Amino acid sequence: MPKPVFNEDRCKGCELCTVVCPKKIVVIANRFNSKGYRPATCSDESQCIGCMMCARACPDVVIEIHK
Amino acid sequence: MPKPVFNEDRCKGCELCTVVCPKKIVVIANRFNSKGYRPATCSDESQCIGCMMCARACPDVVIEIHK
Amino acid sequence: MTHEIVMAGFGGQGVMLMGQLMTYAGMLENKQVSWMPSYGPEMRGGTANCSVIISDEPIGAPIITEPTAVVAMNLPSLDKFEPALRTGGILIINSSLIEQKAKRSDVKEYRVPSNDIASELGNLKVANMVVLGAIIAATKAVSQESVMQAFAKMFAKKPGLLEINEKAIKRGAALVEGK
Amino acid sequence: MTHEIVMAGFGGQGVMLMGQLMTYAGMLENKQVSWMPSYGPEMRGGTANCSVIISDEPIGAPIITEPTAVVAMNLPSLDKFEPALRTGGILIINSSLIEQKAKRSDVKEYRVPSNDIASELGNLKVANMVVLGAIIAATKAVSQESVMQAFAKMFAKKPGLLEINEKAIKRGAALVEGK
Amino acid sequence: MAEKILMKGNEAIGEAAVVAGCRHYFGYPITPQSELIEYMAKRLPQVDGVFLQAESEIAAINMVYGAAGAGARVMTSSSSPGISLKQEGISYIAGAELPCVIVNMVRGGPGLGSIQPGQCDYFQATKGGGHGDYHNIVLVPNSVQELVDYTILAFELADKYRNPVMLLGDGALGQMMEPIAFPQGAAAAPAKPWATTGLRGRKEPNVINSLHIQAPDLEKHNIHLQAKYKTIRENETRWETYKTDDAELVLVAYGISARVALSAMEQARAAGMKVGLFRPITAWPFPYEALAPLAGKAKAFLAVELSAGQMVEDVRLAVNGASPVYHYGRLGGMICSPKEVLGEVTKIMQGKEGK
Amino acid sequence: MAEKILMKGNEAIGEAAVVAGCRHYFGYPITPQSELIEYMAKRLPQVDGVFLQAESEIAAINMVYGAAGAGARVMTSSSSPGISLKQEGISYIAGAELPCVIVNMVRGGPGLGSIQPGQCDYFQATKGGGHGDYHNIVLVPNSVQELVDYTILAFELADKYRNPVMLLGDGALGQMMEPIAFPQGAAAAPAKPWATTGLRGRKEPNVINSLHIQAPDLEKHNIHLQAKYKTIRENETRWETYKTDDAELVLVAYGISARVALSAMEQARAAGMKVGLFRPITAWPFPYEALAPLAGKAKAFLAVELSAGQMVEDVRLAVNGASPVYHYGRLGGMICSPKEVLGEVTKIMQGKEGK
Amino acid sequence: MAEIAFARPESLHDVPFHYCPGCHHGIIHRLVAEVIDELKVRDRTIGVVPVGCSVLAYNYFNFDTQEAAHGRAPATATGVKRVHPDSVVFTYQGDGDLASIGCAEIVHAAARGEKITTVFVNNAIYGMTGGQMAPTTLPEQVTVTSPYGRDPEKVGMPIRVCEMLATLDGAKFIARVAVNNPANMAKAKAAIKKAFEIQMSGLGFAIVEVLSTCPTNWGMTPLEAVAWLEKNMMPYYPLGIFKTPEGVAK
Amino acid sequence: MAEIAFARPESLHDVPFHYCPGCHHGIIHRLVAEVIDELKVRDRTIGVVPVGCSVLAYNYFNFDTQEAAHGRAPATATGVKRVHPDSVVFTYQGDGDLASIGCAEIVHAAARGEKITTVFVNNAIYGMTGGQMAPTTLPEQVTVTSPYGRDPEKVGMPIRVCEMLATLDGAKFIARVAVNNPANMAKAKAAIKKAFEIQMSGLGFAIVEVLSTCPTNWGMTPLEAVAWLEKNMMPYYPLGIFKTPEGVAK
Ligand SMILES: Cc1ncc(C[n+]2csc(CCOP(=O)(O)OP(=O)(O)O)c2C)c(N)n1
Ligand SMILES: Cc1ncc(C[n+]2csc(CCOP(=O)(O)OP(=O)(O)O)c2C)c(N)n1
Ligand code: SF4
Ligand code: SF4
Ligand code: SF4
Ligand code: SF4
Ligand code: SF4
Ligand code: SF4
Ligand SMILES: [Mg+2]
Ligand SMILES: [Mg+2]
Repeated sequence: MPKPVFNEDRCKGCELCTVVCPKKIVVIANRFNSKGYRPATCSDESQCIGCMMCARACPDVVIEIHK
Repeated sequence: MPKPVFNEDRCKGCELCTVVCPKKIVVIANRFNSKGYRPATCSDESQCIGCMMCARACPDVVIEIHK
Repeated sequence: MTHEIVMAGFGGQGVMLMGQLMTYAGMLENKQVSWMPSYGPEMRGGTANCSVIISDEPIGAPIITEPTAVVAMNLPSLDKFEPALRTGGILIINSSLIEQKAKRSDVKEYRVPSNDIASELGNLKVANMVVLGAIIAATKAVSQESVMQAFAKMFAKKPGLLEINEKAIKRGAALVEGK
Repeated sequence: MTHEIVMAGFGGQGVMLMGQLMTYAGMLENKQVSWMPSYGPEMRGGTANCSVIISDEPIGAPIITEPTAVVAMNLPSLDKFEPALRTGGILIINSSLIEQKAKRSDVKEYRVPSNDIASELGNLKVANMVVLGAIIAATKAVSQESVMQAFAKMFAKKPGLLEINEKAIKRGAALVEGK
Repeated sequence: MAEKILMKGNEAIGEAAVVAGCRHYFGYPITPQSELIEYMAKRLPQVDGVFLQAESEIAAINMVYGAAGAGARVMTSSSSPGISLKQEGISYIAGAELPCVIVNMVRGGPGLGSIQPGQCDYFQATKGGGHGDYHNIVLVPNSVQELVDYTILAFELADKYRNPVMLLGDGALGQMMEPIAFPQGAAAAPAKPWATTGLRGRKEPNVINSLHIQAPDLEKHNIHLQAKYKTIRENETRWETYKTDDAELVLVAYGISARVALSAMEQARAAGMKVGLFRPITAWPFPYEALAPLAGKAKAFLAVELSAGQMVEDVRLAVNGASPVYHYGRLGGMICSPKEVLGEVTKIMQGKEGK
Repeated sequence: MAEKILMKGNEAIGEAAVVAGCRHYFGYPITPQSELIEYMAKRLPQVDGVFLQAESEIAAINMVYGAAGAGARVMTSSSSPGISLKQEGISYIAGAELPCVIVNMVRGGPGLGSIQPGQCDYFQATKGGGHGDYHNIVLVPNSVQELVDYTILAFELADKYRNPVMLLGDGALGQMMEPIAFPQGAAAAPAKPWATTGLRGRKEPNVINSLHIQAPDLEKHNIHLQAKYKTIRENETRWETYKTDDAELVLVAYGISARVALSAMEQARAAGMKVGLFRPITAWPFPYEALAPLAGKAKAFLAVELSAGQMVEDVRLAVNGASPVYHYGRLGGMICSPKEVLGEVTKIMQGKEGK
Repeated sequence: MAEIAFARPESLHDVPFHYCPGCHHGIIHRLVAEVIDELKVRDRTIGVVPVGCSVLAYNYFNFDTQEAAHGRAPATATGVKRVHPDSVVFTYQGDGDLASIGCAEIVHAAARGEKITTVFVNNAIYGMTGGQMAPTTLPEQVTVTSPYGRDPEKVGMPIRVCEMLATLDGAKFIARVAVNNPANMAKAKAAIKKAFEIQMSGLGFAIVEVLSTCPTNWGMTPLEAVAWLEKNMMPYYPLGIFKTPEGVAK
Repeated sequence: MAEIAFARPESLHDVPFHYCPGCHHGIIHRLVAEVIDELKVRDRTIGVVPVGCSVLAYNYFNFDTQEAAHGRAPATATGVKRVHPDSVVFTYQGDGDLASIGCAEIVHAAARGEKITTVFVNNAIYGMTGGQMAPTTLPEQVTVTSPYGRDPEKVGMPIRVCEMLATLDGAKFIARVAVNNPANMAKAKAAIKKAFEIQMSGLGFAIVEVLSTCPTNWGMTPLEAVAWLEKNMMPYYPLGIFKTPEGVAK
């Protein structure tokens, strides 16, 4: 099963990944990371199709796609 | 009668004026001016039609056309 | 009396403005004042701090090596400036982002959950004002009134901002004053 | 013995080459030599001159303020350098272009109609070589043979030039030597 | 003097320029002087002035050349690397004797360096910089109020002597805020009959130029320039002394360092040490004649500057061997603290030499 | 040493660079150094080298930065206005510690000035110039043979210290011809493990850089630079003395002026005056320590230079008040003659002071 | 262990970027790094980075780099390439760096047909120094040095760099791309790859202009910035391939 | 006394030019002076002259002038024009000055639509400094810095300045002319006049490139030089109007 893996402390909460996910499962979490940003996260890994859109859209190389 | 008047000591003998005269009456003289150049001169003023070609072609504003 | 206050945090946390408001207030109170910024290299996410001096004497060096008070809006700032604080000095910690406690026991520590309070007030951006309220209450370098006057002057074109900012400042002050 | 020779004329009259050949010849004779040019601002039509020193002693300043010999290829050069010439010095005047006579009576004047001679020889460009012949004959700073050797080296790729230039040099020398 | 206001140093320079009648600014952004160019962008249109962001520092200084030659009161500003790029232009301006004001808010060098404050362009401003024998008048203010006052003076001196004037500050002065007051009204620019305005009825064309193709002409021009520099030296050298009368050790410092040195001096005095401060206000002309007599009285001098040792050479030239001259500096954007300076002072006073 | 040949100074530099193993040249034409760029254009292709005429002096110096950072022995050359344009780049090169050779054939300034020889860029070369605390090593040859020898040395020093080396000549030296000989064979460049060659199997990337965004880092880097400069000062200061042992008056002069001064000295000696000559061969580091002891012996010093007074400041710093230091200069492209200098010497020896 | 389908390219060090949230510099860095990985030239690549927000790019790229002076990256890269003709040399430059102060250097690198590749990040503003006007700033756009909006009457219309450089023979590949959505990111990467291939085949100069956001100085959220880019920049700066040796039109 | 049909224009001082025999600079000076006379703007003209053979042009033009630094004439002219917007400001620049070191300045003056006129004398060489290669030097052309002939493989093809500047909106009038024969001289003068008129009507930047000879550094007689220009320069640098507000094509 594909899944997005977030290097959460690198996330800057920019939301660019959230709009490209065809499944709309990349969302901003309601917490702060150590840098003071609300990080992106996956709301439902089971739906992930491994399209890598989110990873490609991320300016901070936060996301790996594991298969 | 039109005629070309040469400010001879300004002439640098470049010959540019000689090739544009429709009457071929602008020629290089066989003497040196004070700068050491052989100056242009008019071989036959009577033939001059006052077309001003020679004056326009001269880079050193040597020639006036008097009418 | 000379207050030498360092305010530090991430770029974007509004520490510069805090310092400017306090400096402005000092000027309005006819004190000698200076404000000096120090930016990290980054536009965002980097550290930024400013040095505020409010004094009854003419000010020599505008830089501060042994602050009488330190405001730390994030952890790196705490780590950086706590050691320099004078004995008996005031340390304001933004406890919303910093779990760590003061390591020094010879200083007065105030923990201000500024992001949380700002969140409560409905505008995350006023977190710095909460802290500003706290630092003026703790140092008494300038009065709250002067700060509000300074705010009114600096944001003369945006009077709408006054209310929420005043609220934030009051909340911060209240926290320090134990109200 | 130190020869300090200034050669001057219009740009394009070949004074630089004259000087270089003489300097080269001096070097071939194992003398101390230096050559220094001075250009006017213009590419053409301006004045240019060079200073040649040929000496048995090491050369200090490569510039010349009181020449032992002057070559004037045009009138402005004569006007400029005649006054500086040492008493007893040698003055070579290109009489093809300069009607004026030397004003000083304490110098040795040689009048060389170099353009005319060059014309005669069938190549206006060798006027400078005529003068070169004259100056080496007059100063004896270097031998004609050394100059021809220098010429052969500098124009190693154009041996065809040798003959006419040698002729010109000889004509100039002959003029001075009264032959 | 009007009501006090709180302003950043860079912005204060901008407003002072406007007060001085400057209506033309050409510049290029660089930290830590960008507040100045931004202030001018906003302010000049309000007074019908011309603000233009040039494509580079080089274009900016040559626009200044053109505008100054056309008769305007004109300013440009930058920080270290940008000022290096302007050196050819500055030499041209000096050669053509054009009045203008150039601001350098120095940062740590060399190269790209850092964006923190430095005083390591002293040599560039006062000695070298561009090519040829020329001088900028170099003013070195030490507070935001002085930035205001000396910006205005800079325009006056520039016009008076037809010479570029450099305001040499640093990132700290440029970005700090202090209460200031502006003088009322503008100092009027003198008539500039030499300016290229178009003939407009004048008979002889005006030419703005630094070329003198014949060396004797250029020498003559240089002699004229040197005579002018002599006049400036005689009339415009500025400095301040603090408690030097009885000082055994004289600190010499300018700009932001002078403030640090002043604090250190006060602390030293409080500790019973007879320390004074000599503060050049013009770095060129350097106040040699004012500093020299102190050498007879003081036992030693300590130059304090944010550099590896630049102004200290001028101090040595002034003192001319009469007393030892020490140097204390921080480098690369670091500012020294009064405490550090006090440490040096103490060492010297106790006979343990400084560097 | 091979057979003597007669060569122009500028061309001799070019050939010496080739002998020294320089295979990359980037430059822009300007009088009076164009013979050098033209020589390189012709010569480098013959030895499989790279000659590139840059679009400007600024591009040229930044090409030099790139090539030096890539590990090449590289050279550029210009004259005064062009060298001013290179100041930012030179500061970057010094900051990034890149070895390269920069030739300045000085002409009369300021501004466009004249194309005749000058020595008025001494300050620029040795003190100011670019921004920040850095130094070029500055070699000041005085004959065509020395142009050859010191060009070769310049490349060696540049590589040895990873530092820009400036060959400071003047239009006269560049354009005059003298017999010279070239040493056989080339001095080999050292390994440059720091160069950006592409990784080529190396693990850690190399970075060429002058940015140290944190001031403490930049200070550390500056302290390192200053330590290097100290080593250079100790090991590479060069000078020559002529008859200074019994001299009552010591002339101090470099480059073309030193030759004039030498002639003047000989004439003065011939007239029975005890005159000597001190000739710096490195203008930075200036031979302070070598000159200072002479101050104990000589009654006076006379700096002779083609400027309004630049090197004389270094002479004053060296002499440090021990004897009077006079200055004689010509300006704007004029060369002084031995006779003029002799006149100054005579005045001083007779107690009628110079300037 | 799970197979990793998408991971950081080898040509990027594993350190966080200092860029602002949502800044496109990060994406563009990654695309360059991916291309270098794919072309297998990391071992002989030398990057030349500019003065601009990407001034610290030498901390991110995992191959040799040089930090150039502001605007002079093409000259620096020329120096590098002429010393190591077999290396792969690229410049990474912002719009202030390339189109303003460095205008002469890029024009001449292109004119010379210098065998280097340029990645040109056009964000219509000076990011690093706090949002001043760039030569590519759009008409009416407010910046700190055009506080009343860019006035074309006083400072002219923005420069279209690709169109200008396309007039030079030495420029062999010229493309303008954007990274505003996944499709365009793919095209951007392809263009960057092509630009490196052109260099490697010795044809001449190649440049890829990447339209990019600066949320911070535009005063927008990253998503607003993307929308602004699409609405305002794309019409003035049309995407496409302006020049390619294959003669493919845009 | 006879009527004088052709005489020195008032805008030219009555002093000899320092130019070499047959150098076209003299003709171009005269055309500029004639245009200024005819437009009756001598009284408010400010010329900005370059570093190049025409460095002494301030001695020839009979109106106010400034001598700019090498390549920076457009910046200097910008400074002048912004101080005196009602004046008529032009730069007179060689190809080394304008296309090489001054490339950024001319591009940006054009991009800004600076209300100045540029007379650009392209003689395919650096005249003043003794015949070095210019950005406009032709392929294979031998100069003292391209002693084996300009090699496009190493230094690229010559820059066509008009074509490049035509991509910039602010450039409102762009023409290339020559003064190789009387007919072309007339066209050249008309173009220069137009370029001044464009400025005076406030439309923007205008430039006229004049193909020109340098007999001295080309190593030819003046007449040979004209023939060489016709044979070699004209095919690479086509004459014509590249841009005009009237929309006239070339
Ligand atoms: C010579 C010089 N001038 C100015 C600067 C200041 N400076 C640094 S980055 C920059 C502009 C950056 O803008 P851009 O190139 O568009 O890059 P971005 O930050 O937008 O990516 C400027 C003006 C400098 N470092 N050096
Ligand atoms: C900064 C600087 N670099 C170089 C020079 C030397 N220089 C003077 S004129 C010139 C080139 C002239 O060529 P061009 O512009 O084509 O004019 P032309 O003489 O051919 O008319 C150069 C390189 C200079 N004066 N200043
Ligand atoms: S890989 Fe595709 S489907 Fe999975 S989270 Fe990312 S964008 Fe969504
Ligand atoms: S794109 Fe990257 S940095 Fe932005 S929110 Fe998503 S994971 Fe975080
Ligand atoms: S005016 Fe015409 S006809 Fe008369 S001489 Fe001149 S060119 Fe010949
Ligand atoms: S064109 Fe002029 S300079 Fe040339 S030969 Fe004729 S008159 Fe003389
Ligand atoms: S300032 Fe702009 S360009 Fe720079 S990092 Fe931030 S968003 Fe990116
Ligand atoms: S060198 Fe060439 S351009 Fe210069 S004046 Fe002579 S012919 Fe004309
Ligand atoms: Mg940008
Ligand atoms: Mg030319």
